[in-house]
Amino acid sequence: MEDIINIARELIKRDDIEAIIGYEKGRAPFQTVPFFARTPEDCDKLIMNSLCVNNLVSYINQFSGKVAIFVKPCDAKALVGLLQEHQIEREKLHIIGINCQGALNPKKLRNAIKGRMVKDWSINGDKIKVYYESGEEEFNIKDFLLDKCPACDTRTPPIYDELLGDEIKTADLPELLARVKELEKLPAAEKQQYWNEHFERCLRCYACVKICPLCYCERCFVENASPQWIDKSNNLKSNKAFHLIRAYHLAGRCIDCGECDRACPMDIPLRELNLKMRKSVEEHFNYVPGKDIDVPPPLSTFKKEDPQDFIR
Amino acid sequence: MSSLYVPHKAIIHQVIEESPDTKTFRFKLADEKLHKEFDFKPGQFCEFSVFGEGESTFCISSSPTRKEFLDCSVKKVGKVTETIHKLRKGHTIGFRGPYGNHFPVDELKGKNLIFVGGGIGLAPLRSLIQYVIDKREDYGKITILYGARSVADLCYERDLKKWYKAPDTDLILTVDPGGETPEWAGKIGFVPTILEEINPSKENAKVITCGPPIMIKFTIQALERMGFNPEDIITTLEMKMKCGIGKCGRCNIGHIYVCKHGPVFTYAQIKELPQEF
Amino acid sequence: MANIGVFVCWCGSNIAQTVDVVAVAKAASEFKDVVYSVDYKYMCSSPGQNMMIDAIKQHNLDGVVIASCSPRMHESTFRSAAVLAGFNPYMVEMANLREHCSWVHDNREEATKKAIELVRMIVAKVARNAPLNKIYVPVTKRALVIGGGIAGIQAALDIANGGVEVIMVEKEPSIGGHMSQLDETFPTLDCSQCILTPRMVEVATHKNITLYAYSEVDSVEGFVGNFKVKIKRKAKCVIEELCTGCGLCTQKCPVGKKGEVMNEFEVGMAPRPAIYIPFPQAVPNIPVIDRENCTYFKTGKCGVCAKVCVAKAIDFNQKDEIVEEEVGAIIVATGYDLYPKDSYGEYGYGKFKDVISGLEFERMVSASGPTKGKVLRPSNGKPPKNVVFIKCVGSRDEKHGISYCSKICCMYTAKHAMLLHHKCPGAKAYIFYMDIRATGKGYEEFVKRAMEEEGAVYIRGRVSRIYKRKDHLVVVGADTLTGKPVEVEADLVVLATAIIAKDGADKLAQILKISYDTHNFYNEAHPKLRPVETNTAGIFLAGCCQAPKDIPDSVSQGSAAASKALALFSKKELEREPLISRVNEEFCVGCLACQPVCPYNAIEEKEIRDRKGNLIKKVAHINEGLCMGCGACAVTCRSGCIILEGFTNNQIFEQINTFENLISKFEPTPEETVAKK
Amino acid sequence: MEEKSAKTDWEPRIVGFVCNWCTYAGADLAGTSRLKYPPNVRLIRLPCTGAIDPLFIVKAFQSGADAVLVSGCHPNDCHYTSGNYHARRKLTVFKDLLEFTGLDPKRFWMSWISASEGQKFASFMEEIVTETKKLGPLKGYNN
Amino acid sequence: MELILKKEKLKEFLEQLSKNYEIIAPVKEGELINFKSVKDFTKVVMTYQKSIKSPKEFLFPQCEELYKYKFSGKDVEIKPAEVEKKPKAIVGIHPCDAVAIKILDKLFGWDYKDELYFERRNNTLLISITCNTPDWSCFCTSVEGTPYDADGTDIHFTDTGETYYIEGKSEKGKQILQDNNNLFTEAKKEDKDKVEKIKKEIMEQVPVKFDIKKVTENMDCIFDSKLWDRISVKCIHCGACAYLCPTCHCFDINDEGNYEEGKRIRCWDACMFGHFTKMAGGHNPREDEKTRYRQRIFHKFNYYIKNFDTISCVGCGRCIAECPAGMDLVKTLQLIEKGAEHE
Ligand SMILES: Cc1cc2nc3c(=O)[nH]c(=O)nc-3n(C[C@H](O)[C@H](O)[C@H](O)COP(=O)(O)OP(=O)(O)OC[C@H]3O[C@@H](n4cnc5c(N)ncnc54)[C@H](O)[C@@H]3O)c2cc1C
Ligand SMILES: Cc1cc2nc3c(=O)[nH]c(=O)nc-3n(C[C@H](O)[C@H](O)[C@H](O)COP(=O)(O)OP(=O)(O)OC[C@H]3O[C@@H](n4cnc5c(N)ncnc54)[C@H](O)[C@@H]3O)c2cc1C
Ligand code: SF4
Ligand code: SF4
Ligand code: SF4
Ligand code: SF4
Ligand code: SF4
Ligand code: SF4
Repeated sequence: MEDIINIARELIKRDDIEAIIGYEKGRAPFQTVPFFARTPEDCDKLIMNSLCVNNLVSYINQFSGKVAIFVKPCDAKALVGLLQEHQIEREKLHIIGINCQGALNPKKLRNAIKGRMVKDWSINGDKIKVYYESGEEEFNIKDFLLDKCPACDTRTPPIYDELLGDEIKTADLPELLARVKELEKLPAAEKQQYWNEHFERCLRCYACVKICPLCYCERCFVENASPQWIDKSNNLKSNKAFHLIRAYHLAGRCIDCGECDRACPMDIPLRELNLKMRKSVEEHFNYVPGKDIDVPPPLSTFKKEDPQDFIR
Repeated sequence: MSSLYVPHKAIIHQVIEESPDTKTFRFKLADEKLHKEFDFKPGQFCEFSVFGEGESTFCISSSPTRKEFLDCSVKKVGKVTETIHKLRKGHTIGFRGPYGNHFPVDELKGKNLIFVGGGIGLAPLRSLIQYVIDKREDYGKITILYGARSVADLCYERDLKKWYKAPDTDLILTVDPGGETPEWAGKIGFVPTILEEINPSKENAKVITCGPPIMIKFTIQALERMGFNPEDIITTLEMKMKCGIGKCGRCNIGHIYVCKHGPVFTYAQIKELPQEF
Repeated sequence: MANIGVFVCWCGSNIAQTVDVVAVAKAASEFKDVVYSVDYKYMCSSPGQNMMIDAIKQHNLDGVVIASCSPRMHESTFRSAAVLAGFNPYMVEMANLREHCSWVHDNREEATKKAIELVRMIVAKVARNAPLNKIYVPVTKRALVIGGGIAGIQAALDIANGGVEVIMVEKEPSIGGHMSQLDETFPTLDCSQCILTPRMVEVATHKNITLYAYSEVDSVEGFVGNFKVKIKRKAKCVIEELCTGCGLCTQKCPVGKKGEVMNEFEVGMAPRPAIYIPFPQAVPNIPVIDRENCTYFKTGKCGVCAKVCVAKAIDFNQKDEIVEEEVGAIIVATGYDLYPKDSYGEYGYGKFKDVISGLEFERMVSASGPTKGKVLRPSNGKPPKNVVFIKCVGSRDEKHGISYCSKICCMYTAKHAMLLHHKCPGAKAYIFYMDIRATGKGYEEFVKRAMEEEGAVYIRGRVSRIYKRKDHLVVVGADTLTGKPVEVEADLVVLATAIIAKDGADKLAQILKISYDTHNFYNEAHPKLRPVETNTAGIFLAGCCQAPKDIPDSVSQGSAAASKALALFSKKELEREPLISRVNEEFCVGCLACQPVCPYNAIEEKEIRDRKGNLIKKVAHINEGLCMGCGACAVTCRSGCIILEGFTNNQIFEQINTFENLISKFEPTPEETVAKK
Repeated sequence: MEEKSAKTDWEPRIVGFVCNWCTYAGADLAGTSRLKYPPNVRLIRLPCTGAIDPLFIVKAFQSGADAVLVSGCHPNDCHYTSGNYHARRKLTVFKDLLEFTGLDPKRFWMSWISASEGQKFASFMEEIVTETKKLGPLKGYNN
Repeated sequence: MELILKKEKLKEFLEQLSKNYEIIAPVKEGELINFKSVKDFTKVVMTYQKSIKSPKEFLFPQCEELYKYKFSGKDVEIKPAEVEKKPKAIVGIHPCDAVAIKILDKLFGWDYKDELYFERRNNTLLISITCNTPDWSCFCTSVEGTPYDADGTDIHFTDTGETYYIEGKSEKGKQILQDNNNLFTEAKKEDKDKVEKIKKEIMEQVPVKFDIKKVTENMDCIFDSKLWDRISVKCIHCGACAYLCPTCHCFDINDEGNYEEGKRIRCWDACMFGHFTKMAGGHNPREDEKTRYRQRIFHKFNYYIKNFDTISCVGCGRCIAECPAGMDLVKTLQLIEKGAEHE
């Protein structure tokens, strides 16, 4: 903690750095929120821990000057994507990479404490300790990890200027695509029902789109009004069209930061769609997003020998 | 049921090409009785629908004193207006209104009126000018200053000719520098400049101005320099609108809803508003 | 909201027989926006066309649907007719009632129903059409020809004779290319130099041709009709205007006498000085100083040439120079290279002096060549008795060489066998071959002659090894016809090495932004229909840079490319269909996802700046001159910032949506059907 | 019994997005060759398969298509050299997504049909219609 | 009129009610609590923390048809939409959400009476319940509300453990209780005391976070404060806050359909979306997150007061709990409370 504050304080003193994008403590128990430090005093508020969930990358272009940014591996993968797609300039970034052992789901934690008033909490190894007004309780971090974390194979950011935290060793990762494979096995009708139920619930609030670091379009296709690409009506028909195209637009680009999933107030399992797209792109074109800045995204290129088994 | 939002059918009677991007649509409510009963005041607006495409807001540019038809002048700028421009005689449209406040026609009685219009901004003024000319004895001297980017962009040619001949009425036309043709006999220069040039008297006068935001801005500055009171400067405001009846929540400037409290405001009122329009 | 006219064609009985055209016209009259609907026997006939024209005027139409045959058949007919009527041709669309309906269905009721739907979908599309105007791109009437081999020469002369200025850029000190190295040519055995030299001279003297020899293309910008080319003129150190071409300097130059510098033209079989003219008939006939080998440049001392030159044409201080030219079309004719010497270890090429390449053999038999036309063994300068020719060296050999066939080796090997027979009477030619591919006019006969009249021995089989036995080379192979191993004791072995792409072909392609295949040969736009065009509009191909070929093919391609260029120049402005893509710059985020999908490199990055010149953002920009309207970019742009004119989403969505309507209109939904029962 | 008669009454609706140069021309050839196929298909002509947006496919299903076909030039034969390769990539992924969300794979077809393959076009239409009939009307897309 | 209903009798009560009403009640969907039209009353969850959406959508649906149109030639046929006729009973609504409906009434009744809304409104019975599980984001007490005072509802429940303590509020509500009096027992003094105690306890769980008077006073001079720049940066301008908010009411009107027929619909819109106020030609008076966030706050805590004499926030905390960017309305209001100078 001291570390990051010191680093930040040093950085902000530099003339060329306009702000430092990081996290501060939120009002709710276990809540951290994005924070933009612009003065040395601001820096004291900065925190960095396993409850820092937001992907901060989307905020970079809010600033005209150079910014320093704390990035977990997820965020860094998003950076790779954005650099690949010409959305940010590398020179305008100072990247402080953070080795990550998995982030925690604040909502799950909040549910676990059943409304008790939390005074403070601390993380020690694989345990999180919560101090109540009276008494304390310990939880296993493992039980509160965000869905994306257990199977994550990138524990060090693929891109950074300086790196913080100990190297993290991971072994025996559970399979990332297990859930996708499970869903794939369902009969078509059940798949349809599963998704229709979810799609029907969608509010079309676009929190999923707006939070996604790779959904940077100035005008999302859903906002395309002449002609209207997707009806504004919130019904299964247009919600489904929205979800199919959203997922497709992220095929080969979604870096599985899970932000859409987290942002969705209606608990729609967007990540399952994204992972299906990831699987598809990897299987067919042997491409995994968020790794290489210099290759074009897979749906902007082709190989003559691409598979075409289903084509007649 | 949902009569608030359900438009009346109206039939296009005539389409007049005013300028390369503006057309006036002359229409009549399909229901004769309704059309006869229909009443409005200069400055009020309506919601004009093309079914399948949507609704758009336009002021009624004809005067309530001439009831046979209603006019809306439409500039082609976006989705709905583009389709409106494809309409021909005989097409059916939807019409809701009238909405909003209006020019203070009673307050203006006995005053000298100075109209300053630019481009399509003459549309709302046209309603009032026609009204005032039709009730000529109620009002004082009329000065109309109208400008457009180029000669081709001047709207309402037929009206301009009539106003030119109207009693105790001055009509000054101007085009932006470079917009003139060899035959152009009017003035050349931006509206605010010409306004200062003709320097109308502020005695017992009210100015009613309407046009593109940038013109309004400089016109008002000019008027202030010329010593007009903010209360005596009347203009209209434009914000995006959907419902036209103060519900859909986008046309507010501060707590003022352009669709309900406006679109007509005095400069004095506008000065009180947050500068967010 | 439009006024649409629908014209239903009977096509004699072709449509009317299966489709109730009257019913179609009647149904169409009830569609939204349709103000006029009629059926007629032959819409494409001139009364039919006039009917359309009259209706356009009479009914004030702004959209026309011709429901007849395939648009691939008559779209242009009706669009041209519309133009005559002063009507925007892009407001005319066709519904295909013949090929896609009446001819493929039997049931009159069903076909009629389908026909009505087809018309309805097109009516909906037309309602969303927008009038479009042809795009005109100005054309600079000058051509650039890169490469002065026979293909380039042919193209340049054709264009120049067509009255258009040509800039020719040749990398070497002289034009002529490989053909100038050949002796006699198959299948007629006429002398290569004799037919080539006059053409070379013509290039040099043609008033419409500017020749930049010893030069290379440095950069190319712009697009069809409007290329800006930078050409690097390498310093010759000889002032062209002063040089008389006397050649004294080349004789006096002390370099090369000991064979330390070999003549490229002679394929390394003869030395050359540092100041040289590659061959006597060179065009331009002006020497160049090879600065790498010149003593003056190496040591700062010498300058013999300068001393002997009476014309005072030597200038050691000359610098490489960049000239800029504007051209409207570019013809690439950069030719080929041969498979490198050292690649065939087992044949001893480079190891045994008496193993030579076909091109070396050409030089040997050439009267002007290093041996003055005598076939001599390089090892001892004596005429050979047995000569083995090995074909497909490198070619058709995916393992060691290249997969393709070099196309000309069969022929020139046969030629070589004959030439050997002529020039070295008594010598015997053995030819190891895999197949004989002699597909040109008179080619088969030519090969036959080599076998039957000129005594060449053809052995079908691959050579596995060559080794030296005393003074001779032993060629070991297998005769695949007899299945027996063969051994030939040879005095000379000539390898028909594969033709490969010119060294640096890929770099040039990148400069030109044209595509090339895995072998670095340039890609034609269409393998059958557009063999001399590239995918980049205004850039054409000729000769071996596209694929191995012989002289007649190279020449015809040169002429073909010239005719393409001349066609381009035939109008003041290039007229292009407006059915191309446009970028909505307001919303483009400059992700450039669209850029790599464009097969024509039509998309570039554009900076948008405010009035003060500050960069606001970068967006994609589509070059009107290059876009062919394939629509790939439009689909790639996630935010829908690219609009493909003529096939806009607005139009396609409406076509699709109409489909929905059709269901409610013409057929109860499945549920309703069930409910009724 | 009821069910069955209802089903025979129902005719599948099929939308085909085809490129102008190959499949549209192939369909033309089927016509000029007077080959017969069921009348259930409506073709929408586009310049190239590369110009087919996945949203078209979704919209087609939502507008009541029971099956959708995308067809264009064979690999290497694209009029614009590479449109079909791009389409192949995009639609490979999109097809996976459609299936993942519960669309029967037999409702989305893609093929390469050249201008000379009138016969292939006709028999392919025949096949699609037969297969779609087996599946019955598409539900869950349209509401 | 105070009654007691045994919890196991709730189902019976709802069944009775469902004879005349469509029952809208909170049910569990995955992890979420959501108001749904229910037929299986065992699914109803009366005691819950916070429903993800407020039940406003049953009066003002997210998307509703205004009318249908159909072309024939140049003429159009218009068919105005009709509202479902069957009365609805919204059961288990928390007091904050109930108050929100009163707030919406004002807007929809402003000069032009929105028939679609009021048709439903007048046909809807509100049965509220004391919210006894407020969470960290709740702040109804700071905006003059309470977790138990359900002004404007017809019947009010309080969960006392084994039973519901029921108050008849409106005449309509009292009548319904009367009609079903076989299900209830009369509340006794100790029941009343127990309820009072519960209410007091809950009040303590929702401490007042700011002085709303001070906030609204300060609003008038804070419009141009730099504060907005600072706090709005985080906002990603999605529609989550507006769509979940029980008092947000902005909507969009659109035509949907195909070439020949279709319908005009209105559907929720959010002032946080960029295109909300973007005008033809590209001008947007509220083009960045700052102006849009400010609009949202001003609309609720200033403009609404000026037009309708009430703030339009009920402190339900949804916008805080669900904001993916961690925007915190309470923090914003606390800053405003401190005044502009504090920045
Ligand atoms: C009170 C008032 C009077 C007006 N009078 C006239 C007039 O007489 N003549 C004229 O040409 N224009 C007038 N306008 C502007 C006109 O409403 C817009 O140009 C028009 O709505 C743009 O519609 P669109 O669909 O073509 O644009 P799009 O950009 O496609 O907009 C889509 C929708 O957004 C809304 N919208 C967008 N811009 C505006 C805007 N500037 N004002 C209101 N709503 C908007 C409309 O509902 C419109 O249908 C007036 C605006 C107002 C507020
Ligand atoms: C041994 C042998 C014998 C042959 N015999 C016959 C025969 O008998 N009959 C027959 O029909 N064909 C014969 N051929 C084939 C013949 O050589 C070719 O068909 C012909 O030369 C092709 O001409 P071209 O203009 O395409 O290429 P080239 O002759 O290779 O000419 C290309 C020219 O472009 C120049 N160049 C290359 N790159 C650049 C650059 N970047 N910038 C500027 N200039 C550049 C080169 O210097 C050269 O001058 C024979 C080939 C070989 C190898
Ligand atoms: S965040 Fe959830 S509810 Fe909102 S639009 Fe996305 S999927 Fe729908
Ligand atoms: S789609 Fe979701 S998981 Fe993928 S990058 Fe966007 S926010 Fe992250
Ligand atoms: S339409 Fe095709 S050719 Fe034109 S810019 Fe787009 S991808 Fe290139
Ligand atoms: S894909 Fe679209 S947004 Fe991206 S650069 Fe191209 S046109 Fe612009
Ligand atoms: S405040 Fe939060 S929920 Fe509301 S728009 Fe901003 S990010 Fe979305
Ligand atoms: S503004 Fe937030 S706290 Fe207030 S009522 Fe709306 S959602 Fe609830």
